[in-house]
Amino acid sequence: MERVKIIRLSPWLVHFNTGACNGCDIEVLAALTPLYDPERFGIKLAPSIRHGDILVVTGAVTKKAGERLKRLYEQMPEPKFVVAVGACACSGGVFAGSYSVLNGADNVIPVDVYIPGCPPRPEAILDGIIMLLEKLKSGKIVEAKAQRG
Amino acid sequence: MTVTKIVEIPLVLEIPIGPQHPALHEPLLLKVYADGEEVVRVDINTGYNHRGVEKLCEKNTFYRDIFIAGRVCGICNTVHANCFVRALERILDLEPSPRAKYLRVLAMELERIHSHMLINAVMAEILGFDTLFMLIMRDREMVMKAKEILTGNRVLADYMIVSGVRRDIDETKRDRLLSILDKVEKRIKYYRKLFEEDATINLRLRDVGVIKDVDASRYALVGPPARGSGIKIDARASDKYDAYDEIPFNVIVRKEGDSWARMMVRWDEALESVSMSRYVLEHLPRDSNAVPDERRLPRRFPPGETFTRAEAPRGELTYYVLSDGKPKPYRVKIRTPSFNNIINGGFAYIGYTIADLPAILVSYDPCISCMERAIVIDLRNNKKMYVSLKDLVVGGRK
Amino acid sequence: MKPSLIKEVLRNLFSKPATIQYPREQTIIEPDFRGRHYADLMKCIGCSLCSIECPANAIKMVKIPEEYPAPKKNPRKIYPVIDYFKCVYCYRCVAVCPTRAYIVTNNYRLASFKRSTSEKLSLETLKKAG
Amino acid sequence: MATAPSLPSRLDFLKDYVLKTYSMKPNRIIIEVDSKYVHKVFELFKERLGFPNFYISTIAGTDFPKENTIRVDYYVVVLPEEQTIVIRTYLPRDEPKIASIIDIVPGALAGECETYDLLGVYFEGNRFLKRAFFVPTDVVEKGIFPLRKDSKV
Repeated sequence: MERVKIIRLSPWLVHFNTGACNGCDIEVLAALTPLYDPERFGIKLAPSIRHGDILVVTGAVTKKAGERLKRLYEQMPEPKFVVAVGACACSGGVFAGSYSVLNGADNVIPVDVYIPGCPPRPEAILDGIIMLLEKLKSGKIVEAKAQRG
Repeated sequence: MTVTKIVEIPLVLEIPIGPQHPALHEPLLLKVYADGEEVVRVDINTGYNHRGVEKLCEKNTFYRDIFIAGRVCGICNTVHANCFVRALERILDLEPSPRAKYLRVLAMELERIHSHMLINAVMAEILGFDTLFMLIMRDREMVMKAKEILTGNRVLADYMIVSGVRRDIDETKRDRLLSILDKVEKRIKYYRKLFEEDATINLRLRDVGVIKDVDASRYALVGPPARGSGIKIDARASDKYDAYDEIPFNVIVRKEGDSWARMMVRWDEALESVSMSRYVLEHLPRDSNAVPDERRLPRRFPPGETFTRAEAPRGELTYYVLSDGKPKPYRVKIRTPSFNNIINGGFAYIGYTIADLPAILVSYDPCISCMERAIVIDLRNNKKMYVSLKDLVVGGRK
Repeated sequence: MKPSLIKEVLRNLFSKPATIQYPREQTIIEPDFRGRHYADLMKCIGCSLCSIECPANAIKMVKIPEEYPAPKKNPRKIYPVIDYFKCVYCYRCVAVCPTRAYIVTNNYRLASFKRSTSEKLSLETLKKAG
Repeated sequence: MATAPSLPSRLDFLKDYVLKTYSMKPNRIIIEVDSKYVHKVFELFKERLGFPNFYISTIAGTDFPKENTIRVDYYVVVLPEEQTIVIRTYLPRDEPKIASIIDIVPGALAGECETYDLLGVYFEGNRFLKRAFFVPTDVVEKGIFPLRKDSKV
């Protein structure tokens, strides 16, 4: 599990929209632009899911996109972490209970950090990712991962 | 060993166009059939983003639907909410106060500025002009700040309510908004000049994805794609909802019909929106209360139907609301501008090269994303390949 | 090189970087930004209007625990608990509350590892009083 | 629904097919047409007005189980004054079938596909109709049209 500790120095993000209203997407995008500049933490947007370390999920996870999300998660190299951004990805938000929505990303894949808000501010998104990195440093999340199998 | 079955497959070449990409929004699958480099057919697969909003609206009460309508699209949320709220006002026969009307226009125009800046930034990135993307995004933050000052949130404003808006602005906020508008206007003028003169942008966008005016109306294109082709469709000018009858503005129409014209329409509209916002702030009526007490709004909705149009940043947005006197709407029909532009707009790709495809798609301002899942199938000059099923299976296992 | 380009380069060389050194340096948030909110139980009358009107069904009415003194004007002894994961921060509950019982903050730092609700924050308003 | 509004003079060519007209707030004119003639009406639109003088804004279907009908509204915007005209027709709920108009107005494609997928109105002659255009496959497999009032989704 040494690899986990190395990842925290420069995690690469992969962003996947599972049927969001774009509100969270443009905030994730805003979080990557010069005003907030996450490259200070080594955070970079990965071009492909196979290069990614952290999967940023936005959106209410529609049934069609849910299959894709699962496949993307399986394709990610270990160790992998998932950040759910926005009320929709956390629990379904206003769309919970609709016939084509799976009510949140954690019904499909295990989620490590939740960032609620509709949409969360770019600062909040950075906050969540930094929280994850801090936890990686302490090694707690690795134990939790191992327990979950 | 005898070959029992022959499967005929074209020479399939799968190329994901563009990387996975936070700049683009909703997921969509474009199946592009290419003959060599030339696009011959485009199939559009949708449904990755179908959240059943119309059914959800039928299940919830009118007032809850205002907030659900705002969440159909995050980028044009105030326009969605405004269109729905105006439909409810028609059913209830209510009229908002003049000050509320002006504030609604302000919120919608600020949204138009940020939406147009966003899509122009995305276009710059698609063309490989990353610096410009970052610069526009940096300056877009000023507009987001303006939205935050006005509505209390950066993106999802939740600003509209029946017979008014949900918060008012005072003098200090007004002055701050005005100073932000001054700064933004300078930058937009600079970017507009850049899009007009830059050699790379001109080479990539001029004469790409040309849509004739006849085609634009046949395929029911709305918004900047229609206005870029010389068709004057602007619900703001024709329906004169809210305060648009009192605020002077021009409808931008260009004749060229190519991707470049569509982007220029957006820059000109953004400038127009800046001057409209400034007009609103300078002429804000003081005599009336813009914020209704939400506890005292009418609870009962009489039966009735209404069809409202609004001009979203991407084009004409329509809401049809049918009430049968119950606390929940009987039918809500939402037609977003991208729905027409993307699904019907497949014809514009044909005859252009694969490399032009992202530029054309972005010039539509898609409310959809996932160029990363556009699959290119190469039907190169009718060359066919016959492969036995067995070979296929072995090939797959390697 | 065009002269306008040189001007641009020089201006950008000497201007301050646009980046905010978040989280070392806090960004300025509007005081009326719609952040985390919770019910003030000294004012709440347990009418559950906010729960009915919530577009995301994020508010659940819950019994006030025995060890807290429930105010007299709350006859049913229930109070709203907001699920911050479901909440869309539209502040419809704040606006419809007949007694204006919601306390609003501009706290936006809500990221967490597990589900968070307004239970603790709301009950603290009682503890202070009692 | 007060007094019946008169058709704009530009749309006089429709008068043979009009069953009745009434208005909808704010100033939309509804023209009720027999479902047999919808195709003919749009042919006339194309012939008399021609492109680019009108476009189909949207197609909205509504289910009325009590009357056992499905109502289909075609919202047509007439340019350049941008007057919205509603062509309204009723179909039997058991067998909602209507002639497709995409051969005349290809812009109706999006609306027809959506109405078929969500409400089950079959547009004859539209070969792009398919289920699961929007609706998730598990709903499609059960044969449910989600916007019908009796569907449980």
